Amino acid sequence: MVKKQLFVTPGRCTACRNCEVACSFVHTVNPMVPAEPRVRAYILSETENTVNLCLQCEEAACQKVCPVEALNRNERTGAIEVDLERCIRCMMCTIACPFGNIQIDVKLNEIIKCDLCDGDPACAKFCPTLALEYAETPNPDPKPREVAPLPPVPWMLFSKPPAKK
Amino acid sequence: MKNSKLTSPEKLARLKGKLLKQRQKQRPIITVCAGTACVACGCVPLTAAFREALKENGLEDKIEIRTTGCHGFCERGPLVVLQPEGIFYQQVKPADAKSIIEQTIQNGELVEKLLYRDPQTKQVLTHEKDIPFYSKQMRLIFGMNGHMDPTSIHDYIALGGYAALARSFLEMQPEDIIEEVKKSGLRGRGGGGFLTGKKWATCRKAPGEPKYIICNADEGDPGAFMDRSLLEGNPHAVVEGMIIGAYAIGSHDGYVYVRHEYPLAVKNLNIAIEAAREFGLLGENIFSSGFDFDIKVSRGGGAFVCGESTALMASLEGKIGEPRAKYIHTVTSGLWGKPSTLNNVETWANVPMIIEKGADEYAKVGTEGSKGTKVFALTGKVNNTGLVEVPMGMTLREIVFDIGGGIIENRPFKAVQTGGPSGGCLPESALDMPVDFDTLTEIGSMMGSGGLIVMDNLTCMVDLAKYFIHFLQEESCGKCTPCREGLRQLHHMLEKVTRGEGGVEILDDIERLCMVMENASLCALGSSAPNPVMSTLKYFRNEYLAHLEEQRCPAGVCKDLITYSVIEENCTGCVVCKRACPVDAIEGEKKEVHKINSDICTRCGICLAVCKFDAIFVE
Amino acid sequence: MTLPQAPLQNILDKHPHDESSLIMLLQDVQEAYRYLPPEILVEIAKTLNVPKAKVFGVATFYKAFSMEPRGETEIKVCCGTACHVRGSTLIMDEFKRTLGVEEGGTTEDGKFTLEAVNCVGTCAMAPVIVVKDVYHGHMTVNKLGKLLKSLNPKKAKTTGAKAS
Amino acid sequence: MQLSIDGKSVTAQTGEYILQVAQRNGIEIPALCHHPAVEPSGACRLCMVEITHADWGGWKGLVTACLYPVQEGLIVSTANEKVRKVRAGVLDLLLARCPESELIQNLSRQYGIEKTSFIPRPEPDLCILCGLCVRICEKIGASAISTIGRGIDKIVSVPYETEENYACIGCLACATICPTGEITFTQDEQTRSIWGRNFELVYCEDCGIAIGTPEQLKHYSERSGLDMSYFTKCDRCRNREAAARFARITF
Repeated sequence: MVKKQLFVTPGRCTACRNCEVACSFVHTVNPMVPAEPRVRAYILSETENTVNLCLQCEEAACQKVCPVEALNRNERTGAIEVDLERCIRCMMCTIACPFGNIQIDVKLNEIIKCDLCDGDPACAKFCPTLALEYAETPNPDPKPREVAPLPPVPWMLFSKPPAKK
Repeated sequence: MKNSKLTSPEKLARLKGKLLKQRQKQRPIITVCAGTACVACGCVPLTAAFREALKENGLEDKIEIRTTGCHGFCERGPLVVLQPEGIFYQQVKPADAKSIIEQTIQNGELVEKLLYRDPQTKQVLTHEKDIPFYSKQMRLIFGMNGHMDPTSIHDYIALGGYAALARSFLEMQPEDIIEEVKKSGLRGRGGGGFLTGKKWATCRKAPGEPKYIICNADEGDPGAFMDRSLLEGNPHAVVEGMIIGAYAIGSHDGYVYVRHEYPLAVKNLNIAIEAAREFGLLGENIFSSGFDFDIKVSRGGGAFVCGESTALMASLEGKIGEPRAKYIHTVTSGLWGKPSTLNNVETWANVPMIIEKGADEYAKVGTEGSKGTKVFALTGKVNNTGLVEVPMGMTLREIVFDIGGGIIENRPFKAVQTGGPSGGCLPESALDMPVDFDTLTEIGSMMGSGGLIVMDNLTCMVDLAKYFIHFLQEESCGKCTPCREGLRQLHHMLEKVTRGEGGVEILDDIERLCMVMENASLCALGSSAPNPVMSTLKYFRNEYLAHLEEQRCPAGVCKDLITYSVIEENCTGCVVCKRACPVDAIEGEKKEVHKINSDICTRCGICLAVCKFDAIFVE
Repeated sequence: MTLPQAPLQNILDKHPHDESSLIMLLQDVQEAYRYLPPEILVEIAKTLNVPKAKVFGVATFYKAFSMEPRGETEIKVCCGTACHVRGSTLIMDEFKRTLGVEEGGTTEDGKFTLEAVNCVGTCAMAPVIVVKDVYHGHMTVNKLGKLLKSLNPKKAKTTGAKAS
Repeated sequence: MQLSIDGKSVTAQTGEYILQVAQRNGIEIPALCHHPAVEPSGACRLCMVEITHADWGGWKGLVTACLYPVQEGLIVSTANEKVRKVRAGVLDLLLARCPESELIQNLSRQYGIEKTSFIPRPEPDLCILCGLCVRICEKIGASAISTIGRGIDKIVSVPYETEENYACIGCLACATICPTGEITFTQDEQTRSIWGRNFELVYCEDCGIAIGTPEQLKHYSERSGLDMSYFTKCDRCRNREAAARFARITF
């Protein structure tokens, strides 16, 4: 069986930030302390948008640099997951990842990265344009689709999309 | 020495025959004990004096001088035994050498003043075998000591040494050896009393290579020195035991971890190992069997806790000597995580005897659960201090009174401390108990490595418990909480008791703390640390109560509870005490009766120590 | 202070260069230099490829080692059980007083180091002290004075038993 | 394999320890010297539990959960009276050692101890000698700290080191793992200080926030085999930069 993968097609991204909200939502444990999203949407120019999230590299720098074997691949989903019990917050993984896709959630003092939502990534589910899709092969001709409405997320009001650089 | 390698058991037997013939020719022999205690008493100049005297009389070639390992009767050193008659001279001074040679050797007359006089019967005894100290013993392990020069492998072989090794290589499979050791019922002499054969069997079966053989010679228990004397006096027995063990278990690397304070033991052991290598008994292809084994000697760094097997192994690895949990046994994962068999010196020394005599013969000695003999270091307030080897099951009374000759100056017996700092103090009521592993554990003490420290009425049991706790506090590695913090607090508490403070309630606190330490400590040092306190509390509670309720130290030891005074009738006014007093607390001119000013007196005890007229009174 | 290099090199050559040699190496250094000079510990750490912190940990864990120079003459007072019950405390106190140092201390002139040791294994002659590897059994306060005098005639005159 | 913890039947793998299995099943056992990142050591003795087995003929014993390997049919009690008594005793001793530690105070309170019944240590610090800092430093590969001395005088320290001969890389792992907050550090815009030594800082090439000490980054580069160029920027800057690169990749 071909494994499902998370495909990113930057050209389809509208930087609507549904993915960020969905990600934050599924990873929040305490509603008073919302989790930082593991995926980031960027507006690069008038016409260019994209999302960035962990590529689950085969030879991952984060894994190589971790001194306490706190980053391990989940063989079922293929995601590299953080063992927060083992992690000593040395932050070296966050520095070593060439894509900046492993970060620290300062509020929670937790290292965060995409864990593919244990095989059912919320970002892809809520992406209206299939810029993110979780499938065996990418859909060649996507039409914008209806996605389930996201619950109200008041904290989004206080953060602006990152400005282009 | 050319081609001295003993490539086969037959060659060993031939060499033995040759050596025996030589030995018969060379009689008589003057044996001088050169154990550490006798060295301390001056046996080295004595030996030189003997050589000198022999020369003077032109006897150098006719008489042999043999410096041997410890004979055990350290109290009376330096010891000289004339063989073959077995004439026993004690406390021999270099000046006596000449008279011994001229009177005894040349004319067959005894030197009366050097003979042993029994302190009880006042009888003068000529021969070693007649002296009660020796006659009540059963010297299976130590017997050889008096007959051989520990630095001579020839002596050892002549006395039948390495025959057991030859037998095990020639006639036995490794499994047979283990079976034999199992059948003998030999239990570890280091303290735990674990069945040696069972240990070997598990180690042999444990997966993992290489396997290690370790000899624990880190004899840390204060008041125990049998391992030292064995290594000093008969190192080959230990080496032979280890080779047999290695062959049985399938190990090629052996280690001996010797205590830092035992330089002579290290020296003699190294000489023995070197000789064994030269004779092909260590190294590659022993007895042409294809089996390789060698031994390294490692000196300890001075830490009591390294007598604990896992701490010892850490130390061998070059690490801090901290123990680790033994939920996975060292026979499975020991030195460098490999299967390791660790036995102490005396245990290894028992092995050749078991193989040579056979398990059935060996097991005839001892009690149901404890077979063979045990060497005890009999010390303290007893007349005949020294090393004594007795069959398991002998009573403490026989050891202390018959062999030990009773208490110094016939004072009343109070207690005997067995098993070192982890053991317990036993009262008079326990004197008729047979000494073996199980009985001692039952009555709240333990065999330990075999120290027996005898105490009389001048020993304060609270002070003694405090002494042990202080010792352990100094020696605790500090890794785990209950041991490190518990000993600190227990010491505080006992100090309070020796000051008469804290009320009777403090005893409950002490007992509660002991319970925590016993149950929660990481290694045996911590979990058995309460033993001296618990056993003295059990058997000598009245002494604790005297301190706490009456502010009185019955033995006159605890400084805060005693006063020094002068017995006027006895004082001659010699001013010796006055001069010695470090704080000028003694008043009185020459020829006047002195007086101790108890406000200044620090109760240091010097006046008592220097007074020749028994005029100082402690209360 | 520059330290003589020669003994160190000899010592290093004597043992295999791995962690298990550490304690033996330190023992030889202690013997040659009478303490463990920090620069030598650093050298040993490098040679054996063992972290310095570990070398220091080991050096401070075992009693045989000293981080301060020890006196020319080491006086070891046995405080084993047998010696204790036969009065070693008194001997120890007397040494402390006459030498003017605490347990483990070294006299100002660097002549003596006073040390308490736990059982030297000659309990039969308790109480025992060991001076320059010579055992003195059945110690008494009187014998102690004489012994000190023989070891250091000058000092003993000024600091007799009366010294504070 | 199956074993029972406080009457609950739980599943475990060979090679696991009781504590691991209990924690996974939501059974709380206090442990101070335990951290999954390092080998268990059994120093604090707080995770004592009582074990027995149907085949042991009624024998019961107290063991440390962090080090006792699970076995089929093991019966574990983590909170019976004996266990609580021993733990209370250990906490009482720790409270005497570190009367000012909030962590120990809180734990002690759970065992009914408000104040230690022993004599508090004079001039106490917060160090309970759990050894986590030493073990994590070794694990990271710096081995800059060690226990010094033994017994009641034991402390954790750096050996005296010279400027050119320093093993600490200033990574702060020891301070992070320390359960009581005894190991402290300071950091301002220019320097990070720990164990009495000041470290320079390396800053993100783009945004300029501090990302570590030169020694730390070098050590991590060496031990991971990653080139030093991996250690030049902060995560956020990298993330943005990478996003821009990805946008221009056509699949």
